Amino acid sequence: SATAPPWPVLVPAGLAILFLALPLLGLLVRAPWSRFWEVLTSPTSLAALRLSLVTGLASTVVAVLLGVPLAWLLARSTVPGRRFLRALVTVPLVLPPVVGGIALLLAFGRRGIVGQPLEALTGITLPFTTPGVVVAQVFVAMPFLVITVEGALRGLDGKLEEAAVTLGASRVEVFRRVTVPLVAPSLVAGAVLTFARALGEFGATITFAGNLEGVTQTLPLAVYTGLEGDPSEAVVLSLVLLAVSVLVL
Amino acid sequence: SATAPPWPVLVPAGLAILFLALPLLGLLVRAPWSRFWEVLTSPTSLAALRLSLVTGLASTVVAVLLGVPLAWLLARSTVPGRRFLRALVTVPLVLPPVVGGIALLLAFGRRGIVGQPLEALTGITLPFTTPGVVVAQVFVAMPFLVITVEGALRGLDGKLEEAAVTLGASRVEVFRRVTVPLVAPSLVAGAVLTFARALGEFGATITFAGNLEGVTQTLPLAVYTGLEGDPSEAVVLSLVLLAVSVLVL
Amino acid sequence: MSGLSGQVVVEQGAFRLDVEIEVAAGEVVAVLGPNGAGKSTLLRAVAGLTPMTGGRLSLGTVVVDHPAADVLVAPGERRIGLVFQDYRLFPHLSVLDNLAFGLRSSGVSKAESRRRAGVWVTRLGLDDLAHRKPATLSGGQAQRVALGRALAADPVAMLLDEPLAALDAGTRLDVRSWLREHLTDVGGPTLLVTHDPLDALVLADRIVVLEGGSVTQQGEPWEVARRPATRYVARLLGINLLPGTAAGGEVALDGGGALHVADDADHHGHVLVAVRPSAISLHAAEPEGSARNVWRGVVDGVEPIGDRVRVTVSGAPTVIVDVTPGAVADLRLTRGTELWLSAKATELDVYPA
Amino acid sequence: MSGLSGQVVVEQGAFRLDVEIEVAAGEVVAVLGPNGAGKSTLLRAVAGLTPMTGGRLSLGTVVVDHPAADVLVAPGERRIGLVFQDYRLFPHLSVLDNLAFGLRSSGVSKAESRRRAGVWVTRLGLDDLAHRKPATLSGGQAQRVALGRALAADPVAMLLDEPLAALDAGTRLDVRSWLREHLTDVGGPTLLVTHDPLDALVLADRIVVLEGGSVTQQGEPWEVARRPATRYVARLLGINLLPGTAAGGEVALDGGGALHVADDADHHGHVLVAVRPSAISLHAAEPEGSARNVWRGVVDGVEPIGDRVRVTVSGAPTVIVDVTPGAVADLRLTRGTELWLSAKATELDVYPA
Repeated sequence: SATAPPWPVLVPAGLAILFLALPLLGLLVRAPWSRFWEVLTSPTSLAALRLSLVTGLASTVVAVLLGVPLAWLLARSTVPGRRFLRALVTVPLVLPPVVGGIALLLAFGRRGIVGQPLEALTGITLPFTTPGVVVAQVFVAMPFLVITVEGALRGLDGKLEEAAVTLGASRVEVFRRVTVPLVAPSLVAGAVLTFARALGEFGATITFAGNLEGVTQTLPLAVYTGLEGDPSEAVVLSLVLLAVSVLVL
Repeated sequence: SATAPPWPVLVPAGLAILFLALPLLGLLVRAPWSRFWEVLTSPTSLAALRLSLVTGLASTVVAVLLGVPLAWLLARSTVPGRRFLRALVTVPLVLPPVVGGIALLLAFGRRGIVGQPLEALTGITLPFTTPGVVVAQVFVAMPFLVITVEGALRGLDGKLEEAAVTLGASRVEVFRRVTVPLVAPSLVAGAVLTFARALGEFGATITFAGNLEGVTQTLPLAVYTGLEGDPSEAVVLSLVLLAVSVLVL
Repeated sequence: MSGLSGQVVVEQGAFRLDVEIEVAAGEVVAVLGPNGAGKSTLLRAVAGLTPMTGGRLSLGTVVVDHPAADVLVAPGERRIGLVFQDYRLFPHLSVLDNLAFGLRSSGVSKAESRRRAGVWVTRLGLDDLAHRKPATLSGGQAQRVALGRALAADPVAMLLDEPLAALDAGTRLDVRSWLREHLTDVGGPTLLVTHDPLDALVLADRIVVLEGGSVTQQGEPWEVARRPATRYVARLLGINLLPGTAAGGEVALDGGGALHVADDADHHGHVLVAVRPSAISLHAAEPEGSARNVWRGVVDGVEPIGDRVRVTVSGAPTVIVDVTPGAVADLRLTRGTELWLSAKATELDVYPA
Repeated sequence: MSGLSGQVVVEQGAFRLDVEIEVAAGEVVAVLGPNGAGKSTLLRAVAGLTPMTGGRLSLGTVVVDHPAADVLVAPGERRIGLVFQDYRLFPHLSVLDNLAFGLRSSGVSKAESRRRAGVWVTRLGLDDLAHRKPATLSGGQAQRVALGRALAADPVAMLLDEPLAALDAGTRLDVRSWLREHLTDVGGPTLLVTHDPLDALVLADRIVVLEGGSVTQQGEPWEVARRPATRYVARLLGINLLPGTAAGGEVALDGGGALHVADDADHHGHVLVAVRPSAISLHAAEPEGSARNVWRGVVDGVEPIGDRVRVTVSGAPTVIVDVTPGAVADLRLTRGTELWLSAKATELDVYPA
């Protein structure tokens, strides 16, 4: 079934390839390679890099702490409404991130259904703070972790744990010596995916947490802001994000 | 293997569920239901709705025209470097859209590697124009179409076409009466996915095409802008986008 | 070491398993039965993975499950070795560490458990595999490691759940020979669940046939193979089993028709007649000769079985007949072909039902 | 209608198919062979889906492929009906429209092609399925529709590519009977590719055995079944085939050992001896009796085949022997068991190699 393609296929396909390749080529060609290190270590860039690293890691940790138990619940238990829960987990995957940001404001904003009582009781507010960035990233990125780990747990299906029990292992031993080692590779893969998605987060962050240098201006926001100020900064930081994306692939 | 979950699982899993559910609940609870229609038909909203519909449909059409031949190339031909081409198609899926926007600027912007000669020769510029919105949306959304259709074409594998040939059908008849009807469902699914992704596009659009009401301000941009102006508009348009997302699920 | 004995009762919805079981130390008992007969449930109940709902089960002098007295010993504390059909080796551990798993679980140090596992590796002839991961093993190797893992944990009884079912034909042969050799390493009682009669015939000292949750026949292998008591066993062994009523050297079959039997023993009342499919001949026309049983039939099915072709012929009685491929070509056998059947009285095995 | 004849040569890399083929109108020829023998390549070459690299093929008086003369008729213009192992029904069309596809392709109007397809639906007994989509059909139904689709296009020849291979045992039986009935609807030559000897024995007028791209035996079904010419056919039919040199009522076997043969015909020179596995007996001790051929052996394999157990015994000669499950239990047959074999001279079939 493999045949040489005729021109009515080759021409539009070639256009499509050019269209997808040229922007990446542009990024590589127009990068200020001679000033790369200088631009990368400018105060604004460094602040954005540091903030992205810190919030990205924090989001990944939160996603793991909350997401792994949720994955367990979806994969292993008989909780009612599991189908609904699974749909709930996938909504952030298809929801435009800006809408996610608005939704987060309505829930955790100063006048949100949770944020208002939270501020009244504790004085804590989330929007336009670094923790707010983490909230936005977790909302958008956690589903990747949940879905990956849930898949691994389903694949595990309890048979190996059962074998371990017949060999005399206690519940704690089974968890430590069988379950954890088996899920570890998927957990790492899910965490990497989550970290990458958190790093690239833009819409929900700018909507929920704003764009304050050093506080909520992560890499993608710095790229966006750099456009109006120092375009070479935008290009350099874009390359950093492109490199992360390609590494994750 | 289905067991009642212990509390060290239930508590964080419950927090995760609340965290994902509350924003959506907030959106539904805080929506100005009484003024819904009024807000939806305000000039700014209507302009954004109209623009999103037009650019979304245009992007889908362009993605189909360019993406289907590319999918064919990837699925059926023996072009060298297919692995590289397939990687190229998946990059926009993992690339932060803001970076995609920067890359588009460097390729098709007024000083881009293609945009500069284009303007010099024809006077046409893409950034900050409605066609620019389409360019941004196609870059981000076309991979969904390519991947869906490529999968369908691979599944087809030429066996049914061969059967049709032995029954005396000509090349044109085989294409019209066998290939097209068989790929149609996947093509529709891919187009719906592409349309949904184009509708939600924010980062690449605001970076490459800016945020001009009536020209490049699509729904997600109007949501973002509405935050500072009329928050109820942001909420109403968010609900429209949420509805589209849930429908696509 | 001492035996396994008791009555196992498990009720799951509409299904009820109720089996008296008695396996002496060193004895291998095969539980043979169709899917859904409760074979695996029996095994899981003995292992403690599925609690019994009735009865009482002892391992040596220890009662391990007795619902009425609220006694239930956890699976990990029974020290019963279980070999699963799907191996269930730990993919993240080497073969050596898989073998050491049971010892580690019983509190033996890492070094010591590895040393002891190494002894088993050598005893079972797995030296070449010791440092490989399960994913790199063939099915046959994996099942040998799985048996080794169970043996290395020093079990008081062994349970094997269709240990050869997932293996291809050639490998099954190797592992069966290997099992036959190494099941003697088990000092305690061994229970082997299978649906392959050959496993039971070759590996077991005694066969228990389980159907629909109950034991329908038990005995030594040769006994079960020659004189099947139920339709299931007969079909499994490919023997025609015809129930009927005997009187005066003739058996009136329950399904219609009658057969002359030559047995010297005087049979009376309800009997079973076993006829091997190769003991029946097919003829295009009415045969003349010494065969005392001749009847007509219509071909209902034709299937190849190794070098023979199995033909199902409807008639009184309806039987399966094995013929050579040459006969298929000569008689042009296909569904609907009408023909004559004959069987010598001396080829019929008659015994009380 | 007229026949299919010529020489088919296809070279694909290191593989070379070179077959003289001759099928008369109305004749069914089965091509029997192992995987990779070139069966499907032959079929695809005849259908025109794989162009020949040499030889010359005629369909009636028309030359459809002749590389030397640069003649190649496209598959769609040969009007050859092809039935695939995997059915290849069009999933978006109803059964009726699948049957009408070939007529539509030859320019018949939609209404008229449906009407004519309807005639076939009735003739083939598919009325209940006419308006269903292929996805809702069972494998057996799908294969019947596939044959109907090919027949409805009014082909001058029919090619069937392992039409029963994808079906389960029960369905295979039904479809085989159905095929036997409806292959007579084909007026032209029919070529049936299969690796199941039973298909060839039941459906074909003549069998062509293809191995490694060449024909190694051909003849009528009974002939091939009784006197296999190659190791492949013998193994397929489960017959022991022992080549050797005959002289004075004895055959010195190429693989070691010798057999007394009782054939009245005086055999000399290179011969083949065919022995059915059930014609050989196994004994724990040296047998006394009428069998003139007695030798020692060691069990190498034990596998169940229907109601029999197939035992491979190494010796001179090495043979496969079929015994009852009872014998397996009695002799405790497993790999390594030493025993005696015997075969009566009258059970040996001797013929020139």
